[in-house]
Order: sequence, then C-alpha cells, then structure tokens
Amino acid sequence: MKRLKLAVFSLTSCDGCQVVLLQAFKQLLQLERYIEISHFPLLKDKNKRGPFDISIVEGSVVNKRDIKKIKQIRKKSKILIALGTCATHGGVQAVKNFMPQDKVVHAVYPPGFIKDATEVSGIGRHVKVDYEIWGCPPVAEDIVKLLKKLMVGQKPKNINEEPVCVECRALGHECLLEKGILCLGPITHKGCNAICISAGRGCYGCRGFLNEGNVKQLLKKLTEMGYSIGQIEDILSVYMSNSKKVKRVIEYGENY
Amino acid sequence: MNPYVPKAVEIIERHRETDDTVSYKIKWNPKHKPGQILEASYPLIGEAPFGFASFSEDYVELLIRSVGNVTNTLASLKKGDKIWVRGPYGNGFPMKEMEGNDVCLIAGGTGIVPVKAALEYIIKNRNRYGNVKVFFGFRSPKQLIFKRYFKNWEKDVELYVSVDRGDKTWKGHVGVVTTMLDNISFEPKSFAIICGPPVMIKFAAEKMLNKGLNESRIFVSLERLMHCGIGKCGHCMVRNVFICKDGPVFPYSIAKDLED
Amino acid sequence: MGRIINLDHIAKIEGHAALYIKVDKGEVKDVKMKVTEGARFFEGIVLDNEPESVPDIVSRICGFCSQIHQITGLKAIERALGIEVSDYVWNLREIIVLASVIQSHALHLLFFVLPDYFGFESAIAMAKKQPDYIKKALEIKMLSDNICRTIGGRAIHTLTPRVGGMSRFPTRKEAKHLISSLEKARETAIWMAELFDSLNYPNFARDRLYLALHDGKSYPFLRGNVVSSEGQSFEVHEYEDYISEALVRDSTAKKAFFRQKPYMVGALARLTINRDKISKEAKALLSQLKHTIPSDSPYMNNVAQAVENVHLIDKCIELLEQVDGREEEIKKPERREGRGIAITEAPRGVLIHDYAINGRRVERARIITPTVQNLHSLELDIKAYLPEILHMKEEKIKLELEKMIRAYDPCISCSAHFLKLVWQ
Amino acid sequence: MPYLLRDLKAFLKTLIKEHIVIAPVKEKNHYDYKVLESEDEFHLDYVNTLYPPKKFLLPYEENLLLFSKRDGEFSAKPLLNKTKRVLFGVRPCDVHGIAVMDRVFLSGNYVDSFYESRRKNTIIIAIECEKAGENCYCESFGTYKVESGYDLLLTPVDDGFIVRVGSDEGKKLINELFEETDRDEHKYPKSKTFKKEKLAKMEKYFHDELWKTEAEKCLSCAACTIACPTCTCFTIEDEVQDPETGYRKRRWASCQLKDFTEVAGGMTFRKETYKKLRHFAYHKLYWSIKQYGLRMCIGCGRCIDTCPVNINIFDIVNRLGEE
Ligand SMILES: Cc1cc2nc3c(=O)[nH]c(=O)nc-3n(C[C@H](O)[C@H](O)[C@H](O)COP(=O)(O)OP(=O)(O)OC[C@H]3O[C@@H](n4cnc5c(N)ncnc54)[C@H](O)[C@@H]3O)c2cc1C
Ligand code: SF4
Ligand code: SF4
Ligand code: SF4
Repeated sequence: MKRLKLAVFSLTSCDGCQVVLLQAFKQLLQLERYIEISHFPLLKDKNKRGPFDISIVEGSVVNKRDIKKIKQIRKKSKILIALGTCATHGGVQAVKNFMPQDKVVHAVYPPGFIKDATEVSGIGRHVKVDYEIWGCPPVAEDIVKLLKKLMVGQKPKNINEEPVCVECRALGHECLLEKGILCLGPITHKGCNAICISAGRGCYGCRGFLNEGNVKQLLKKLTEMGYSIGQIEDILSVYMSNSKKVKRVIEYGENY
Repeated sequence: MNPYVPKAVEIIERHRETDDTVSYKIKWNPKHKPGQILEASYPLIGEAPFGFASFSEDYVELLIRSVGNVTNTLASLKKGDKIWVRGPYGNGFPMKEMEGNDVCLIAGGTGIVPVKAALEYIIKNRNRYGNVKVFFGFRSPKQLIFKRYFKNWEKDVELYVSVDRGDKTWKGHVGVVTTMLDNISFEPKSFAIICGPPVMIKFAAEKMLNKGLNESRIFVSLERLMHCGIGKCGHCMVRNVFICKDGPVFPYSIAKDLED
Repeated sequence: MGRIINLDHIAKIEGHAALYIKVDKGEVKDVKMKVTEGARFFEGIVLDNEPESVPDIVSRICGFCSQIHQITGLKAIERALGIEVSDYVWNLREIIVLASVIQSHALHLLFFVLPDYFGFESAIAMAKKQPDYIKKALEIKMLSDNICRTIGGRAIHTLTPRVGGMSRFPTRKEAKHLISSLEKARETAIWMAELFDSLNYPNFARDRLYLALHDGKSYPFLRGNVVSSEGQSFEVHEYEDYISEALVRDSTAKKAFFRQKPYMVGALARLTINRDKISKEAKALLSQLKHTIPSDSPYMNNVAQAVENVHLIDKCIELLEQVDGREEEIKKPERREGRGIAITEAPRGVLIHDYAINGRRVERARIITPTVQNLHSLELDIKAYLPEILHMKEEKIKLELEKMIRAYDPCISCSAHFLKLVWQ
Repeated sequence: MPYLLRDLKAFLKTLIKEHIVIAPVKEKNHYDYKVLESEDEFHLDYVNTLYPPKKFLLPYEENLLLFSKRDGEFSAKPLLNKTKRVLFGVRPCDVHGIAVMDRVFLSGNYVDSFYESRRKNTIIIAIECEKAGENCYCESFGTYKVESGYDLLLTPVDDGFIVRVGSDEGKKLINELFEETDRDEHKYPKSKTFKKEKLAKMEKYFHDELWKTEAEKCLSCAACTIACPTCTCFTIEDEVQDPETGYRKRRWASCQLKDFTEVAGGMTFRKETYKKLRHFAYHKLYWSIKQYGLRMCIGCGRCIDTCPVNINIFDIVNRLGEE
C-alpha cells in the first residue's frame, strides 16, 4: 500500500482544531505506516510543499491572503477536508458579517489599518471541499475515523448530517426545550454526543447549521417559551450567521 | 444461519461495459429467480444491493455502475479477486405465471440487469413462451451494456435497441426506448416486464396499458435505498411493502399506488 | 553590506508569525516580530451581544488556552453585572484553568521545545526515536483533557462555566478518580522538570522586568493585584494607568508597555514573583535544580513551566479534595449595566479582559493577551542576542532564533511555515 | 399457580447478585432504564420511562461483523452479544413493544441473529401499572394487559406483588421469597383512547390536509422515532480499524431524517416533512397490520411526551376528516 501524504494547514482560527489533532496524535502515529505527515507547521520545521493526497484545513477565510492560500492548497490536494466550524461555516468570527463593519474593526484597530479584510466564510465558499468535519472544536475520533476510511479507499458519507437531538435522545436526556431552556439541538449537526446537554446547558450550535433544520418553527417555539427575538438572534448569530435560512431570521427578526 | 454474514466468492470474468459500468461473472450458484436481488460488499468498504444479471446454474453475473462508495470499490476489482455476497433476496418475476404467453421486456440503462436474467431464463425454456419482444434503451451508443450478447439473443427473440442520442456509427433506432413501442402491436394477454428509471417505468407502463395489456400483467422492478435486503432495516419501506422483501418486482396494479 | 534576515514563518509555535531582521555592517539595525494571523476582531464581535454569551465567544480567541479566556471573560462579565458566585464555583473554575495550564506547558515543552534541544526536526520524528518522551507528554495532556472534560464538559472550549455559576457540578466519585490520576502524574511532572533542568541553554541574559499576579497568600491565577519584579503594584481596576498598548505596522497584534517599559509575563515571571507560594514538593524540587530562579535568561521560562507543573498538580489535588458533589443554582444578575475588569494568569502570563455593559448589550470590550505583552521584550532579547550569533551559519542562526522565540512560548495562531533567511 | 412476593427489595437483591439487572432509575425529572448497582436505586413510583428499554436489545450503535485479514484473505466473524441480563420493571405496554420488535426481527424468512442473541439472553420481569400517564393510550389497544412475552409478571397489591410465571426461565427465579397463592388480581388503569372508526379507515385520510398543517410545526428532530419502542430502523456502515481489520456496524436510523430515503444525485423519495410524519403514523397504526398482523403502536404516548413542539399523532388521527 502506498503511503498517503497528509498535510495540515491553518487559515484564521483559534488553532483549537490543531489542538484536537494533537489529542489524536497517538492514533496518527499509529497510522504512520499508511499515512505520512508531510506538512504540519505547528509540529514540524521541515514542511513539504506538496502535492498531497489529503489536506486538512482548519480556520476560516477572513482576508484576501486566506483566499489565495486556500486556492493554492486546493490545487495541490487530491482530497480536501475542512476541519472545524471555522473551515466549514466561518466560525465565531463570522458574526462580524452581520455587524456594521466600521464598528467591529474600529473596536480593535484605527481606520485604515486593516486593508484586505473580506467577508468571513468557510473555505467551501472559495473551493470545492470533499469532506467536512464539524465542531468547534471538532471531535478527535471523527478525524481519525475519516482518515482510516480514506486510507482504504472508502468514499464515506457524512453520518452527522442529523440533528444533535438524535444523540441527545439516544443518551436518554430529557429535552431542555420542555424545561424552558434554549437549545439549538434541532438545527445543529450531531456528532458531539450532545455534550452541551450532558453538561447541563443548551446546545449553542457550535457544529454549524443543519440544512434541514426548521429554524422558523424553532424560533416560534423559543418565543413561546419566553425568549425575545433579540436573544435568539444573538445566539443564532454566533455560529450560524453564514447559513441562508438563519441569515433571514437575523435580518428580518420578527417579520421572518 | 446468520443472514448478515456474506460469503466470499471469486471473480472469474471481468468486462468493462461502459465508462462507468463493469460486469463480473462470479463463482457462485445460489438457487435464484430472475428479478431477485443480492447484497454485494467489500470488507471495510460497505455493502449495496444489486440485481442478478444472469440466469445460470454455474455462475452469477453482476453489473456494477460506479456512483459512490461501495460501487467504486466493487467496480475496481480484478479477475481472481473476491467479492462478498449474500442472497438471493426478494420475489423475482413470476416466470411460471407467464408461461404460454407472449412476453414483452423493456429496459432502460442499468435496468437491463434483471431483464437480462429474465431473458436468459426464457431462452433456456424457450418453448414455454410465445412471442418474445425485447426493447432496450440506452443514452448513447457508448452506453450500450452487454452488447456482446445481443447477436445470440436475436436468434431466439425479437430484439430492439435504441439510443437517446445517436452518433456516426449508430444505424439503429434513435429516441427514448418507449418510442420503439409505438408501431408495434401486442397480444392483450401478453405479459410485460419493465425496468429502469422511475419516469421511464411510468411512461412505458402507460403505453402498454394503452396497448390493452392488463395492469396486473405488467411487472416492474423498483429501486429504493436499502441496507439489509431482508426487510429489517426499514429504509426501503413504502406504505406496507418492503421493496427488498415483498419486491423488488411488483405488478403495476400495485406499483402505481406506492405513494410515499 | 547590509543583510536582512527574514523568518517568514516561525514553525512550532501557536500562531502565524514572522520575524524580520536588518543587519548593517555587523550591526543589528532593526528587529521586528510580525504577526501575520488574519484579524478576527474579538473586541468588535462581542459588541452588541448578550453579555451571557461573551465567555463562549472569547473562549475561541485561542484553542491552546481557551479555558482561561473563557473564565477571565466570565469573571469580568460577572463583575459588570454584579454577580458574586460562591467560592465553591470558583474552585471548580480554577481546577479547569490549572489543568489547562498543565496541558499547555506540557505540550509546549515536549512537543515544541524538546525536539530543538535533542536535534529532532519535530515531535513526530522524535516520537520514532524517543517514544517515551512523547508518551509522557501525551499522558499529561490526556490527564488535563480528562480534568477539563469532567469538570468543564469538554477538553477545550469548556461548557459548564456559565455567567452566574456552573451548569453542571462534578460528583465526588469523579473528583476522586481525577485525584488518583493526578497523584500518578506527579512523578512524570518531576521527571520533566529534571529533564528541562538538565538541558544546556544558550548562555544569554538581559536585565528585564517581570509582571505577575500576586495576592500574598497563594500562587494566584485568578485573583490578586499585578506586581512587578521591581516592586511596583497596581490593582485590577487601575490597569489602564499602568499598561499601554501600541499598534505595530503590518501586524495584527499590538505591543504593550508597563509605564513605558517593556516587560515579560508568564511562568518565569510568576515563579520569580511568587516562588515562596509554590507547593512543598515543587519547592523541594526547585531547590535541587542546577538552574536558579529568579534569572535574567528568557530560557529559564522553560524550566519555570516545568516546575510550575509540579505545583499545579498539587494545587489541583488540593482543590479537588474539596469537591463534595454539591450543586448550586445559577445566579441571576443583580443589574444590567456596569463595567467589569478581570486580570488573570493565562499559561503564558497576565491576561486582561475589560467590558462595559449596558442593558442586554456589550458596549465596549478590551482584551490584552500575554503574547502581546511579551512581544516587545522578545524583540529586545533578539536584538541583544543576535550580535553573539551572527558569525554562525544560516541554519544555526535560524535555530538559535527559534529557540529563543519558543522559550517565550508565544501563542499567535498561525499557518503555513517554512523558515527563510534572506541575506543582503 | 400465581405466587405472592412480599419483599420486592429482597428479591431484587438476589437478582442483582446473579445478573446484570436493568431497571428504571430516577434522573432529575424523569426515569430511564439503567444498570442497577443496588436494589435501593429502584423505586416503584414511575408511571413509565421517558425512553423505552429497546436500546438494550438494539443498541444505538452495534458492531455486527468483524473483518480481519489473514494470509491476504479477509474473513467475516459475526459478533453476537450473549450477556445474560434482566430487564426489570418493564411496563405491560413495553412488553408489547418488545413483542413487536420480536415480530420484526425474528419472524419472516430471516431471523436477525444479533437481535436474537440479545433477546434470548434477556429475562423480562414486568410490573403492571397502578395509574396511567397523561399521554397513555394503552386503553385503545389493550396493551395495559399482557398474557405472554414476560418471564415474570408482577401485579402490585397491598401486601406485596402477585407474581405470574411466563416461562421456564421465569420459573427458575422463584425462590423462598415467593409463596404460592390463588389470588388472581390485576391492575388495569384507565387511559385515553383513539377513535376506533378513524383508525379503521385511515387509508381514506391519507391525503387529508391535516397532515400538512400539523407537519409545519415539525422540527424533524427524530425524537419521536427514538422514543418509540417499536421504531427499529437502522443503517449499516463499515468502520475501519486499520487496512486489515474493521467492523460492519449498524446504527439507528429514522424515517424523520433526510438521508433515510436519499439516493444517487441527492434524490429523496420522502422529502416533504408531512410525508415523513404521515409515514410514521401510518406505519405504526395502519400498515403494520398488513405487514405483521399487529399494530406497531403500543399506546405508550412517548412520541407525544418527547415531541418538543407537541405534535400528537393520536390527536391528529382523532381529528382526521373533521376539518
Ligand atoms: C433493488 C436494487 C437493485 C439494484 N441493482 C443494481 C445493479 O444491478 N447494478 C448497479 O450498478 N446498481 C444497482 N442498484 C443500485 C445500487 O445499489 C446503488 O448504486 C448503490 O447502493 C450505491 O452505493 P454506493 O455505496 O456506491 O453509493 P453511496 O456512496 O452510498 O452513494 C452514492 C450515491 O448513490 C446513492 N445511492 C445509495 N444507495 C442507492 C440505491 N440503492 N439506489 C440508488 N442510489 C443509491 C446515494 O444516495 C448517493 O447519492 C440497485 C439498487 C436496488 C435498490
Ligand atoms: S432540543 Fe436540545 S435538549 Fe431537546 S432533544 Fe434536541 S438537543 Fe436534546
Ligand atoms: S451540543 Fe451544540 S454547541 Fe454543544 S458541542 Fe454539540 S453542537 Fe456544539
Ligand atoms: S418529535 Fe415531533 S418535531 Fe421531532 S420529528 Fe417527531 S414529530 Fe417532528
């Protein structure tokens, strides 16, 4: 079996996804015989330039440099994996898209200091992505599982294209919505094993918006529970501002 | 017997049929009927349902179109490799019931799979059936599947082949498969078997109804996402039927009402 | 003939950074550490948000030290809203923070620093030849992950710390379990400290100012005043009078000054200022080491991190002993406006979060991270050290500079890295 | 001949000593089946659990086959779970639920060996209900009453429990704590009912507008199918350990989720939410009669209890054709 060349790239993010990769370090080392880590600047001095069989990219696109970089990565990668909610959906920093730009930027830098900023997005906006691993942070096992599948030639489907509720219920939790607690589980990709609910709080959507999600009805349910549209918008905007359905909620508020 | 445990069998012949399909002859001889299905898999990759593409006591033929995970890997096997199978499952065509009558076989694209099995059964028992007309439709001359058998079949049955779009080399009929049916008359007592994409099934069945065939004598083979093949996993359930177990063959009288 | 040393990307640190050096006739003219990380505007994106969701957002500033950002944010927001949570809640939060510091130190030391001194290109290469070191680093990492997971719900970007309390409380059984694994890890931590004490560090020292939290009672991470190694001190709410930030051209990070002076924060600063407050075991260990602290060598930050870990393990055990399985309700805010400032110790040093809240909204936010505070001091160290190594081969200079940078454990969040030296 | 059991705790204690005992345990606000560590964890004050015991017979995820390569050839080994377990405190409706699972997995031309193995090694001790829950519909189907499908059946009475033996396995559990009795009491609490005439004529209402209007609320969260004791659909997938070993495994699937009927090119047979909701209702209440000769719905009301937006198929069926 030919050893696959693996690269890890990072655009703009908190690097938490790479910390997760370190959680999987042992398993990655065990795959040494089949997968060679040929580019991983967080860990290595001598990084190859490609081409690569598999590239894992974490981080979102926030400026023109990122766009250029992701296009280059795509060119030299056979399989491109977007790792983490920054890379798949834009991450928390995408909230900025919905705020007056000047206000956001000037809270940190003086006018004119940042020049090449673009809209914040996942990498899928600019290049074709073969696989998405959701989560902020993602789950280490998901990465290892996917790599193992790719290693033997599988073209796996994403099994997490289902709501968090599925895992939450399978674990035997009582639904928080019944207890008056805000939870975005029904419109968020599963795969985290409903850890927020296990940790006693509602899901805040860190694994990104599930396309089938019925935002409209969830919104209705939450307002019936006593949450204001503003409150719901705030929490929706943190991770879901890049999805069309949620965008409409944020833009139109009550008139959605 | 654990129904989920597949059996490894050897590939004894491999043919590339079209750009995205290959056919295999495999060393396996389960007792089966035309129209039945099987589950084929490869360890660590996955499993998918396929039709029996042949009727023989010595081997089984499979046709595999690469569309995704399982089919890509299965289509890349070589002669001598093992493929993992279990089955047969499903009901199959009522070949006995059709005896003594004219039969019309209509297939589009990979729908040829079960039809070929039925055809081989008929040829093997040629004297038990009346006039047999076979209509195959493909998208283009390059998409012809099992072409190498055509000559032989023509000795026993009337074979009509058309393509949706022809090219310089194509001398036969051009147009969707159902257009070939227009100028041909059928004995109203005839049986028909139709396989192909859902739209094609609908049009062909309506045509045959117009030609006076009874809807309970028109048999169609349906496809649904399925995982277990034995009526447990639930994916292929439509109304009260499991396509895998109660089908995949249904008389049109039932199939037409299988609304989700 | 002038030349420019150009480290476009510095590998094995957390973040994207580059280093530009201008040398003229053997004289170092300019040293610039440049952060090339894309801007994420955290102080901007929390504006107009509900204060309650701020801790979860600011946690995403850094994946290596998410816990301290989250809890510092929490503390500042709670101050602004007039919420006082119980000591029990603070103990739990502190356990999370301390565990994350342990992990951050262990990863930094064994994954980034050690390969340099052992002559390996990376931890991956080292893992093949010296699997033991990597195994031990991963052991400590897993332990810390487990603590954060048990108390915080998740290893990074923890979930249970909420404004007003905790959304889930650990059971006594869970705490006991963690204590026993911490007991086992102490030995590894001591081994690590001795290992890092045994390395030969470059012979370089420069007079410097250290800044750390100090409360006179403990080795504080979440409370106390800020104290300098020269004895000045200020209270949390006075920070703006003492610490100022300046922007750096072509860089998305800023530089900080303490009353116009550059300074250093982090493990070395903490140990310099609070060394009499570390645990018994850590004290005993420190007294046996061949290197001494305080020290003017930035490399001693490595040793300080390793010693700190021994103390942190003891401290974690002490705090976990107090976990009795009780649960408390989340407290509701008393008011809906106000300003809240919190200063804490992140793994890499002093961290400041400052928010102004009005009604349901955050009106103003300011965050000063340890790396920003260290950047200036790092540049000065490089400037001072360069003349001593200029005679060396390019490769060697590169490595020496990287060793120095890594000793600071900068956390920048970065991307593609290959080191390029351009001579002019 | 029934028995009288006076000391349930003592009986549980002996059970726990010898078996893995799974019984309803109180969580913060609900009950869930858990492995009992001590008899004191069990309290008889539950109406029913929020989720059924089905996960102990069909786990959320389960390895079916182990593939391993030796001398260049793969072999497939089925992984049968043979752990002996006792399901304790199962309510009569759930005994019926397990009977439905038995029908799905054990009847027909193929027996599901993985389910069979778990089922054969599970002892069921049922306890009749003293009162019905808010959304219990067992009255409609008579599922408050069980005549078979249990190893022991307990009826709570003032001085303990009347115990009936349903199998040889059950007989073996009878010990000195049980005394023979000829008392023949049962507890059959009253609950809500369906409109029988609607149920019988469901076919007629297949195109009723109500399906569409009700489905608008649906979040497609699949809570209903996960909570349903007779929802047993699954998806099979291969997982890789290394290039030489791996598992063929199955995981729960739900007809309320998109990929349930999705095929090549993104075509989904049952895409619209109302069709999915309707499929669920018809499968449980109507089509199953033709399929298995029984109704899959046992009237436990869990799909109603769990639905976060209060979709109630019982109420929908009762209202069919009325608007
Ligand atoms: C009764 C029956 C008989 C069949 N006979 C044949 C045959 O003889 N030859 C042949 O090549 N194919 C046949 N198929 C189709 C074949 O089963 C699918 O192409 C196969 O399951 C795709 O699996 P995959 O893992 O390669 O694709 P995946 O990677 O799973 O998916 C690729 C795409 O194919 C879709 N898909 C998955 N399963 C099916 C399915 N059952 N039908 C249609 N699309 C599907 C997926 O949704 C996806 O869009 C038959 C299907 C059925 C139900
Ligand atoms: S809404 Fe939240 S709490 Fe309710 S089932 Fe879904 S994930 Fe669980
Ligand atoms: S429950 Fe939601 S917010 Fe929590 S980890 Fe899962 S996806 Fe993220
Ligand atoms: S539980 Fe309710 S909302 Fe969820 S899928 Fe079922 S009917 Fe729809």
